[in-house]
Amino acid sequence: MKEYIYLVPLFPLLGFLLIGFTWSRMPRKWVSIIGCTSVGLSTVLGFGAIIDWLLTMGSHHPFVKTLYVWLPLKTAVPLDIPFAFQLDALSALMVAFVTFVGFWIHIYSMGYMAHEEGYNRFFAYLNLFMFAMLTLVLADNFLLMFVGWEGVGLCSYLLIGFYYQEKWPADSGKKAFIVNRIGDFGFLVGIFFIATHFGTLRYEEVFAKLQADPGAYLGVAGIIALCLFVGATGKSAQLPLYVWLPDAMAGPTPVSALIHAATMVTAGVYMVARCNLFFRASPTAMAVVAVVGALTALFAASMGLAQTDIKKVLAYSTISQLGYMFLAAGVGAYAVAMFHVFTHAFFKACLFLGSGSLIHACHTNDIFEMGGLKKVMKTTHWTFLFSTLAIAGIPIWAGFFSKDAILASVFAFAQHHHGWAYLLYGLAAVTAFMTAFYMFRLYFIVFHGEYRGHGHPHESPRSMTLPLQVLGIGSLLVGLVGVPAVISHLFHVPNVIEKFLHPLTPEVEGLAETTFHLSDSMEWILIFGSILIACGGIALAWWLYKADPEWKRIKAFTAAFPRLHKTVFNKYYVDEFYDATAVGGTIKLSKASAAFDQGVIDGTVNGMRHATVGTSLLSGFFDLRVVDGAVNGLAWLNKFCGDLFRRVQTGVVQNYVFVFALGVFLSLGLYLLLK
Amino acid sequence: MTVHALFFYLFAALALLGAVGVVALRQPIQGAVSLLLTLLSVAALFLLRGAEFLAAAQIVIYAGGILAIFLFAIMFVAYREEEKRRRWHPQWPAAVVLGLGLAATLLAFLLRPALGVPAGLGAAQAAAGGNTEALAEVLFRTYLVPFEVISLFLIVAMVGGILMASWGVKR
Amino acid sequence: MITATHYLVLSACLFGIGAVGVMVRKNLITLLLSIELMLNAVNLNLIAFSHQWGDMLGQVFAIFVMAVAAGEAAIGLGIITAIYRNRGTVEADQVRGMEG
Amino acid sequence: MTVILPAILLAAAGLLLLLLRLVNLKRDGVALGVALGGLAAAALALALIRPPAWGLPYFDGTVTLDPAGFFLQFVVFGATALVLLLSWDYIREGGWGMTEYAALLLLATVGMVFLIISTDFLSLYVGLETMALASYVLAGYARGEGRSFEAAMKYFVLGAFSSAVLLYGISLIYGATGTLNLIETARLLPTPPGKLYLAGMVMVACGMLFKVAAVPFHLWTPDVYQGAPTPITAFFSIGPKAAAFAAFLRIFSTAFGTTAREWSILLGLACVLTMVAGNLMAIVQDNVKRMLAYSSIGSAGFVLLGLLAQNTWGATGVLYYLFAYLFAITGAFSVVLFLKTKEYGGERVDDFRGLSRRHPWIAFAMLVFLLSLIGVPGTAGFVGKFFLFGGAIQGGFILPAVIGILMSAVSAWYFFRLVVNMYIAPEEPETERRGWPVVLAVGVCVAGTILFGLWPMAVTRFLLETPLLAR
Repeated sequence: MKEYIYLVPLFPLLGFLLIGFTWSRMPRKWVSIIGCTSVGLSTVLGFGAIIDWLLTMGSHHPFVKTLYVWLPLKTAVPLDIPFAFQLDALSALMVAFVTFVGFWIHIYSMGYMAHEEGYNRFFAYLNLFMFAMLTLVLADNFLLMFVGWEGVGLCSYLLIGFYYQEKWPADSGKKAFIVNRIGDFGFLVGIFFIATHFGTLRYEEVFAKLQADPGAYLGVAGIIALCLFVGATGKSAQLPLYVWLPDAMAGPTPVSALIHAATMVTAGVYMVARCNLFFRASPTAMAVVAVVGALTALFAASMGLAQTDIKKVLAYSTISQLGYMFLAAGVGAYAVAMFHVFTHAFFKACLFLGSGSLIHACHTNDIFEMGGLKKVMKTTHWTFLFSTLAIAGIPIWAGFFSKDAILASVFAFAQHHHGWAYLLYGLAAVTAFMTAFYMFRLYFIVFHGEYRGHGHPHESPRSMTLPLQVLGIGSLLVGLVGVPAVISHLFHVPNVIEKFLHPLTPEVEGLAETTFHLSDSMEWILIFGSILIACGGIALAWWLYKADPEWKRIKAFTAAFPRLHKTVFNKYYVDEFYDATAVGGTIKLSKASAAFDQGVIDGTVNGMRHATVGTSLLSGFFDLRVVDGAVNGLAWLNKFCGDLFRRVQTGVVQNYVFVFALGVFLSLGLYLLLK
Repeated sequence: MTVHALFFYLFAALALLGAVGVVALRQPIQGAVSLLLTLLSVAALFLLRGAEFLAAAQIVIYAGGILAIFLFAIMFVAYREEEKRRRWHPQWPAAVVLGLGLAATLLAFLLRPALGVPAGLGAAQAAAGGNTEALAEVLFRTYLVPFEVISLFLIVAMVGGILMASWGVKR
Repeated sequence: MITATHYLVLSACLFGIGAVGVMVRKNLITLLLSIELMLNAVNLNLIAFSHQWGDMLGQVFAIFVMAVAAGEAAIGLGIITAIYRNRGTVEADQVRGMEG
Repeated sequence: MTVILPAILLAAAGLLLLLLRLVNLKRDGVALGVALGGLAAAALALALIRPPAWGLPYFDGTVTLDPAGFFLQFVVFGATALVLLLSWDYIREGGWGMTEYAALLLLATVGMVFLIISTDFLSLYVGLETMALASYVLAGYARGEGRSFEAAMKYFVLGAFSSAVLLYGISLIYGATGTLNLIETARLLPTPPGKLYLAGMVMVACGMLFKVAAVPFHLWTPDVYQGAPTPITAFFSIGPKAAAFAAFLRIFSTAFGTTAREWSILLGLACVLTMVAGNLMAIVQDNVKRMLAYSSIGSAGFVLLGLLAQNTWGATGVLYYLFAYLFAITGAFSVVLFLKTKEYGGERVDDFRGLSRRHPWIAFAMLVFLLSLIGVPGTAGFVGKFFLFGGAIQGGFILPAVIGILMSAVSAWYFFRLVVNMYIAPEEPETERRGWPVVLAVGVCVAGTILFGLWPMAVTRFLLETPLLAR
């Protein structure tokens, strides 16, 4: 069955082609069937292939299925880049949850999008996205990964701009695309460095060379790692390229759940984990990853504190959780990072789908126009509560295990290696507190108290609640695959995920290590510490929003610090800063170069004629017209100004010749100076 | 100073004079006559370098052919309105500076080229039996293909010239 | 003794004057005449080098340059005629519908 | 003889068309048929030339057919054929007559062929001038449209000036080496290079940079591209450019190959300037033809990267990128033509509004072309850029390569303005149906872009495994 691994991305592609190229002629029922079946088939096939691979080869040996040779790098044949898919521990994990969560989100979309225009287009894009995402994770070389990488970016762009009648989604789509391109630029530079220094782009070959002689690549590995990390910050919305993700919420909610929470945004973490050998070769790169991750986590969480749009709260929490993952990767705990990717996919997808259900019912995104929904929307309520508990880090829910593992890894890293990492631990702990607080703030505001909106909210249709139930139960259970060491000793349950992902991070002499051990007592202390932090956050939310139905306390607080609230609410004005600098700067630059082309050169030319009286007089001697003009002083001045103004917009062939000759002159002069 | 040098300086001066005339004189027709002066001087300079055929071609093709087309065109389009307008583009001071600069930089490169004693054309021409014969040898043996292509080029020029001149009627 | 350098100096001057003509003359016909000046400068070079190296390559090239000059003149004057008929002018800076 | 047989066939077809015009047989269909037939015959003749004939000097070394020349000839044949298809509606609507038009296109192609296969400055120059002269006329072909004449005039004045500069450079190179043959030049170049050579090299470089529209010799491009008839704009953006790059590669890699250290300073500067200015200028344009003109300036900068690199990847990149560019840019212009309803229809960015609703297939095709121009993987453009950037990094030109990658990210910005208009804007009234040749051209371009993006092997293998340039 593993032989058919290539069908896993292929099915959604077929779905896309079928739906996409019949345009709007295919009836909705067929679209739903094709759209969901294609992903369903890849889910079944994906799981089948993984099981088959585990049974026949074991998780230590990657399985590669080559379709055809894509691109040669050298004239020698073995160094060709194939169009090939690779099944190993990392890609198996990704395939498993991408197809599973993706399938349920497709089901959900049937209900959510039922009354929307462009139903076919939506499913076509969604299927195309699944194809790109699965290509990304299954690729056996960097170039193919880049195909998927660009593909998911394109789909994300198309889906964010789905409601194209409105200006905001269209702009947000463009923002997402451009910010992602900046990240991709880093990734691409990294790929070129790999190609030039290793002569190949296949994971197996690149990493084999690196493992065989890490010393030879120490310098370049750091540069490559940083380039790749730039790509990761773009795709996974880390500082400073996170700005596109909150705006991406303009897309339909299932898209936010699938692309901007569960799958695409974690591609950066996946890539860093995939390339862990590069990062481990450079302590600087690792430190950069860890610090960026920790700062993003804290920064985004603090921005989530004051948002009123339910999807924006979730968006900032996604950024913050992604920061956590990078923090884990930065301290070398790649398996832990992937574990959090895994659990996060479930509870964050569930949260987004839940918010979609709420929006569907209340027709608003504003949490202050919801409230008291606990009674009317029972399924949505309990699934939302489950996933909120998971993200807050309450024991036995999935988020607790992965988050605790991250905190423990950071602590252990600080203890064993670098004392400064205690600071990161502190940041992560504060973030955990904030997360618990703002998530329960959301929960209390939306589900408790009185209903503050208009209309009559009702529970969503079955096709929407079923995925909620599945993912809700998932966010309760999936954490059990990665229990902490102490508990694993106590109850004799193995830490499945760590074992499974072990081949991902081979121990290599000269590269940073990836596993740390804490004493049992220390681990217990940390576990209780993180539970305490989570409970503290929840308690504060309860005290401010549940125990105080009039919200007097929080109102008094914002009244006391208006500026702080405003700053946080406006997301620290980062968008405004970018608009003023980067975006504005580029436009200005291009305008300036346009002006240079048309104006400055010509202006200089004319300036030389007009600016100096001497030249003007000289030209007057030769030119009757100017002498005439000079007699009528005013008329001349008038014409001169008009002339100059007109000249700024050139189009005159002599100016072009002039610039040409100037180019020749300067080029000759350059060589005259050099010699 | 030999006679050879005297002739060189004379014709060089005339060529430059003609060139300045092309750029500076008001009427295109004056410019064309000025160019004729340059062309003839250059033909003379060709002779001084032993390129008899080229000198003849210069007079026949350039002075006879090309310049005739120019005069024709001048008669046709540009005779009347010229006097009222300024003849130079406003960028002219800068352009003159640049042109002088260009010539100066070129001279800086060309003044002391690492060239040895000139070989002269004696040997090559003697082998073929004269200037024209030597030229034909190279032209029709080595450069046969470009020679054929240049005939296509002239066809394009002819067809294109006729086409363009026949268009442009205001719609 | 007249050397190749003399010719080079003359040709550089002619080339420069021709370039100035292209840059400053508004009348398209005079502009073309200036281009002919530049081509003559090239021919002077070729002849001088031909003499220097003692081969006929430069002279052959010069013939081709003349042929090309003839062709260019034909096309150029065709374009000028067309523009004159279309716009009623032969001044280069009057012909500017596109810019920016 | 066999080596120039394709050119002979093309010239024969061109002359036949002129003859048809003389006997007043002016059927457009016949003209298109003869022209396409001539191209097909030429392509066939070329394809039948077997490797033993490759790389050998013919006609006293004036022409040589090497793998690069072999490959690029197909590119220019393809360009001419596609442009002929594109022109069908355009020329007929103008009532301008296909016969002379097709003849001029074919003769321009003959010029390009000689530009591509020449290994001698003289034949290279003659080819260049033939191509250029036909181009001037073609730029002015939309008679009655003032801006078309204006384009012809600007192109002509600057072209003549640049060829004078180029010639001056060639004469100096001749003075420095005593030969006109490119391969001989490489052998006879004095070391260290003298002043005569340096001045000649700089002026040849300036002349060639003009032909490929590199900054600061690019000023003619936007005006000419905007003013010329749209099919001819498509032609200019790939045909003459590909041929000029072939000559560029031949002159600088072969003839001046030993002095790469000297010229890489100048070309490196031009390359960076071109990439930056071209792509930035494209952002502020509202006219699609002008935007594509600036983007093609930027693309010339990318190709120059490959030239700078002076290695296998770089040369492969130059050829493959031009190949991919053929499909992408011709396709993009054919979509612009597809939208031409009234005077300048399809030229404003706004004309693309709601295209995905009106003509979903055409919109999809345009998306594919734009993705290829941006260099998104899966399209042929990506493969080309991959080799260009990779080659530059390998050759040690890291800064230019990084700037290039960044600029190719910037290109997404302005291209996506079109995409946004196609997919995300409200729809506008229906356009009329177009003839089959345009649709066929769009189809071929889409197929080529996707096919050679997903299966570049056949071509890249050929390019990587043979020594591309005759030495």
